[in-house]
Amino acid sequence: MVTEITPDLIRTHGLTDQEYAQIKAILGREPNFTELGVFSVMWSEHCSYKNTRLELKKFPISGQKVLVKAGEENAGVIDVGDSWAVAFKMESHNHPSAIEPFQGAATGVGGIIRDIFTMGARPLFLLDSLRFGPIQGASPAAKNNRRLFSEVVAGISHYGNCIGIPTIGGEISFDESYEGNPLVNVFCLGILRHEQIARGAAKGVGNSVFYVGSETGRDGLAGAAFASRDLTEQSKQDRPAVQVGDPFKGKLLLEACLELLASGCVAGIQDMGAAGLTCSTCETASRGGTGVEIDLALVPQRETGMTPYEILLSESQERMLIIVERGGEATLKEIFDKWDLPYARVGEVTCDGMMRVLDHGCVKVEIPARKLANNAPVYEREALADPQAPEFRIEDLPAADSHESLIRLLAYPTIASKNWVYRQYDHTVRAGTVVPPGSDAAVFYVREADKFLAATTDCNSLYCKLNPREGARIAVAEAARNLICSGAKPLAVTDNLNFGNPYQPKIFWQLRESVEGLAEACLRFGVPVVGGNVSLYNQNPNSAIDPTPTVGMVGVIGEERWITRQYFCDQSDIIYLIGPVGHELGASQYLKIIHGRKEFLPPRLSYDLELGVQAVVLSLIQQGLVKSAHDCSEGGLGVALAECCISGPRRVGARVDFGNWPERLDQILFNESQSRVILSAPPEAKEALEAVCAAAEIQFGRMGQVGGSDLIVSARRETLLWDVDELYHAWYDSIERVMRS
Amino acid sequence: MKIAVVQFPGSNCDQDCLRALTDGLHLPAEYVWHKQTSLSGFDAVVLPGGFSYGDYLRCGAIARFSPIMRAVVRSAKEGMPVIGLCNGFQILCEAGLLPGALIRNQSLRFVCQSIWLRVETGDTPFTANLQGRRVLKMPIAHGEGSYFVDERSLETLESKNQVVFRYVDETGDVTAGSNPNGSIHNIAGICNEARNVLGMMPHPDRAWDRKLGSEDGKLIFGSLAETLEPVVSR
Amino acid sequence: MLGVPMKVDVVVMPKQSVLDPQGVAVRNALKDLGLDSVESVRVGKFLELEFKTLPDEAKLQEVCRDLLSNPVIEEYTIRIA
Amino acid sequence: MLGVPMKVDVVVMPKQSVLDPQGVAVRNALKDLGLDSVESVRVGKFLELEFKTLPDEAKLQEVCRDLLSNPVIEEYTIRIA
Ligand SMILES: Nc1ncnc2c1ncn2[C@@H]1O[C@H](COP(=O)(O)OP(=O)(O)O)[C@@H](O)[C@H]1O
Ligand SMILES: [Mg+2]
Repeated sequence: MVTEITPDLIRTHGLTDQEYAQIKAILGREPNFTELGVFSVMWSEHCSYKNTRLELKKFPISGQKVLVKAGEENAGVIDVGDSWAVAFKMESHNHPSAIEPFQGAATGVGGIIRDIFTMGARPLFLLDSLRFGPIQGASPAAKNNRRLFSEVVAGISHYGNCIGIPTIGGEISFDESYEGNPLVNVFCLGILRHEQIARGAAKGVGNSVFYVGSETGRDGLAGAAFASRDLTEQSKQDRPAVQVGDPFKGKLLLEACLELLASGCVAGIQDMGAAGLTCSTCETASRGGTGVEIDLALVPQRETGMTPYEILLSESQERMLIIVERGGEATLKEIFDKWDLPYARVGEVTCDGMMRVLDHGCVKVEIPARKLANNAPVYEREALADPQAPEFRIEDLPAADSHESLIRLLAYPTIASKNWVYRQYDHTVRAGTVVPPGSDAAVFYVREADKFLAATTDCNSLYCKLNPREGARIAVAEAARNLICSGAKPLAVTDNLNFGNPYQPKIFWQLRESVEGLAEACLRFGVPVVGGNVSLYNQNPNSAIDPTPTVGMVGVIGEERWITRQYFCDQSDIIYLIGPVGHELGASQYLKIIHGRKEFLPPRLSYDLELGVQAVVLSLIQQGLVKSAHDCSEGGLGVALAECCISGPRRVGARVDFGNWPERLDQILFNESQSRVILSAPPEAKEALEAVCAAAEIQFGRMGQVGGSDLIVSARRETLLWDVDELYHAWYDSIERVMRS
Repeated sequence: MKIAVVQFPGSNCDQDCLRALTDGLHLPAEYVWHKQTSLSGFDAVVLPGGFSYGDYLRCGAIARFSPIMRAVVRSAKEGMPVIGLCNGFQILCEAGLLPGALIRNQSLRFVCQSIWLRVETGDTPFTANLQGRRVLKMPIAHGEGSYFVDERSLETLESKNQVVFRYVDETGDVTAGSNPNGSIHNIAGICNEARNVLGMMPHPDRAWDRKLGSEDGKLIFGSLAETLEPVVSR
Repeated sequence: MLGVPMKVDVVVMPKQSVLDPQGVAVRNALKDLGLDSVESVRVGKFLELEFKTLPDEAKLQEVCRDLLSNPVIEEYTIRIA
Repeated sequence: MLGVPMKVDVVVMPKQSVLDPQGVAVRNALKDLGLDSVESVRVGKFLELEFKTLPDEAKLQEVCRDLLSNPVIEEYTIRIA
């Protein structure tokens, strides 16, 4: 049966007339139905970045330590010294998680792990950056948000725990804009030696092409195209069969692939992620400058009666495409037999540059691979700037009870302890987690390389909503600050650009501003972007999500004794503030949560100040003058101080005095000005520490002392006192309480 | 002396166990693949944690039929020390080498955290160095770690001193709050009547390096090593 | 009938088109145990509900759809004993 | 009957004496949804096996006892369709 290509069919494949004309020009003829499907997924936003490619070019991607650049392969690779390297990347699974949160999140984890071991790296740890609608209250929306939240966490825990890769950090926040469109971004990092870098290229004409891993079914049919559209009620109806993750198979596949890579017979390897077999065949051929010919009849199949279209576009999980050097076939068979995994030789590398797909010997698809993979149309969308948010004025803000405000802020799920989440993640498997979730950055000891790595993900989307450029800059600064506070020197960045529909000029403007902000900040902080992901069309029926350009950053801690945690340790230690007391309340959590106002300009970042503060903090840590370091972010100094008292293994009080500082107390406590770090230091380090700060000409102040069982803050005539246990329970059990309701 | 670390498909603490033994305690240890049928040349066996066979059906239910398990059962009956950690404990119960079963945590959620553990008996090869109700610190990480056994067997376990570890608070007291999963009598680990087979949910394989926050796991592997090869002069 | 609890059984199975990795693992294990003739296994849930008085059919359907099963990947059947 | 797959259903339920926290959670959720008359819920497994040819009864019992259920905590019933 031949399906006629009608304008309607072209449109349902998400292709424009112009794009269709381009397809005809590439082929020199009309495509058939299967070819139309192939073009449709490869030229979808998800695979081709057609609306963002020009923007992504703005990122600084090179650096002395960059071994594989962003865009070259599945993930970037960066040198960490002594011939060791790390591969890391972040990827989103937002749309699948909106439809089926458990499996959507689980398969998101599986996908990013495959991206990392495809590079020849052994995956070491995961981070997850999540966004949901508000979870408090009895409304149906809140109930649904709780369900999405709890299922997403369960899905990540299911896959990550089972495959045995610890989830050691991440971030979560809650805001109305994510209602119905949660964000699930997962980061994975792996370790490898320089000579182990594997390539996703089909090298060597005549080499065998193997399909390995789970059998193909009709799962997630054309999920890439699906992720490139707005979410509507209709999505739930026309949803293709949901992909189900099998972490057990994922684990076997991981071990088998690493074993095969170690044998030295792999010429090229590529995971089958979005657009499955289609994407992996044409991309490997394109990268190798070769062609690939496969026969679908040879593909292991789970269901009967699948058409070539279905097999090519299926997004069944836990599958890889592997090209082996001649003579390596036996090794592959031996290893995959050992691991009881399906495999099949499905074709070979050719010299004609074509992606040729046969079905029982009959040609079904014949497309120039490079053109399919690289010549997708590139668009520059229209951008329309939002009017600038107004400046915040403290005079217009009625005073609120600061004592109660701090408790409410600490209990608000965005700020509250995330132990309800990370206790569900195995964060100690692989016996390398030195600083577990709960501090500014997670620290992992890479035993094979004898290296300490720190990693974090960050993005304040409220800032990005009110000023995307500034928000993006701050995301980079905050990530770097988190690493510095743990004792690490920032190394490189991966990002995940989560936005609404780019055809809306205001959204495209948000995206462009964010990219430029990220790019500029990465340049200033000296951290190249080694990879990332774009997720667009994050819309619910009402509106788009707040712009969320998530930053994942990795750093190296040179010596074990530099590892630093965020909480106060001992009575009588001196508390310092490095950086300004600050005053900027615009876009703060205080305004949002306590005053219900999601508005005004966010804080501004000064690179000079930020870099100065970070340099001093790192230097103080390295000189052994510091017992704890915590950066101020959401909730300002008040929340940060409280966290210093309550987030450690032993709660401890503190007495802090702002003297005659002129601002209102709520402004002192809850402003979110940037470039601030709270340190604690032993009394005997006082002189040395202050000398270092003075020499660096950096703003700093002695705020008070650790001790007692209360947090006491005074400024001018006012004094506030909180029982540390009360703060602790407000903060530690909050999410558990909300989820039980 | 040589210790076997069995690798089942889906084991994910096999590498941690091997490292704990070799890097942490400098003991000779090797992997044994689940399709192997013999343990000859080995003096003790570790069944590591993880999700053998994806933990599908029930934890340990499928792994228990792996070819190597016949050798494990045989060796255990002959008196070889066998220790099952986390998933390994579940496999030992499924295989009938230990009484009882591990069911879903009472919270219905996976739980990963650091816990305190009291050593209830020094009379096993794994706790010989741990006399006097020592309190140890170690991580747990499991979704199905709630130990269950019927009333009669429980009485036997207690009266024959087969409860080896209990969840306690930091001061060593058995409390409801220190029970992370709903285990009956706060049981965290048990041994068989012959005392050579031990199963425990906590992870000594993740507590053998100061960097990881605890080295207490070494005490267990260390006891085993000294039982196998008594240190004469010290 | 008063005082006798009413039983309702609900069977929740993964949809045919959806991958059931657990079923595959069990099938392989059965084959290894010598049951060569096993073709396929699917694993679902069996819920035994006991009521004082039987709820009405519509309500029962509603909770099966909204709570006891996940209609995206599962289907359910109700059996009133 | 050749060619038609033979179906066997196995229901595996937690024993009455074993705590079933999942059952309790489901019962509470049902009550929250307004099904006040629910007394108790137990959650078990439903396994749908398909065979080319039916294995003999003894073998079937054996795998149910040894693999598909754990007699310490569960009991099973076999239903041949
Ligand atoms: N936001 C981004 N920033 C930098 N690089 C990006 C970004 N998004 C995508 N890339 C790069 O583009 C390449 C293709 O990405 P992607 O299609 O997500 O890979 P995959 O095929 O594994 O899904 C990758 O190398 C990725 O790192
Ligand atoms: Mg990829």
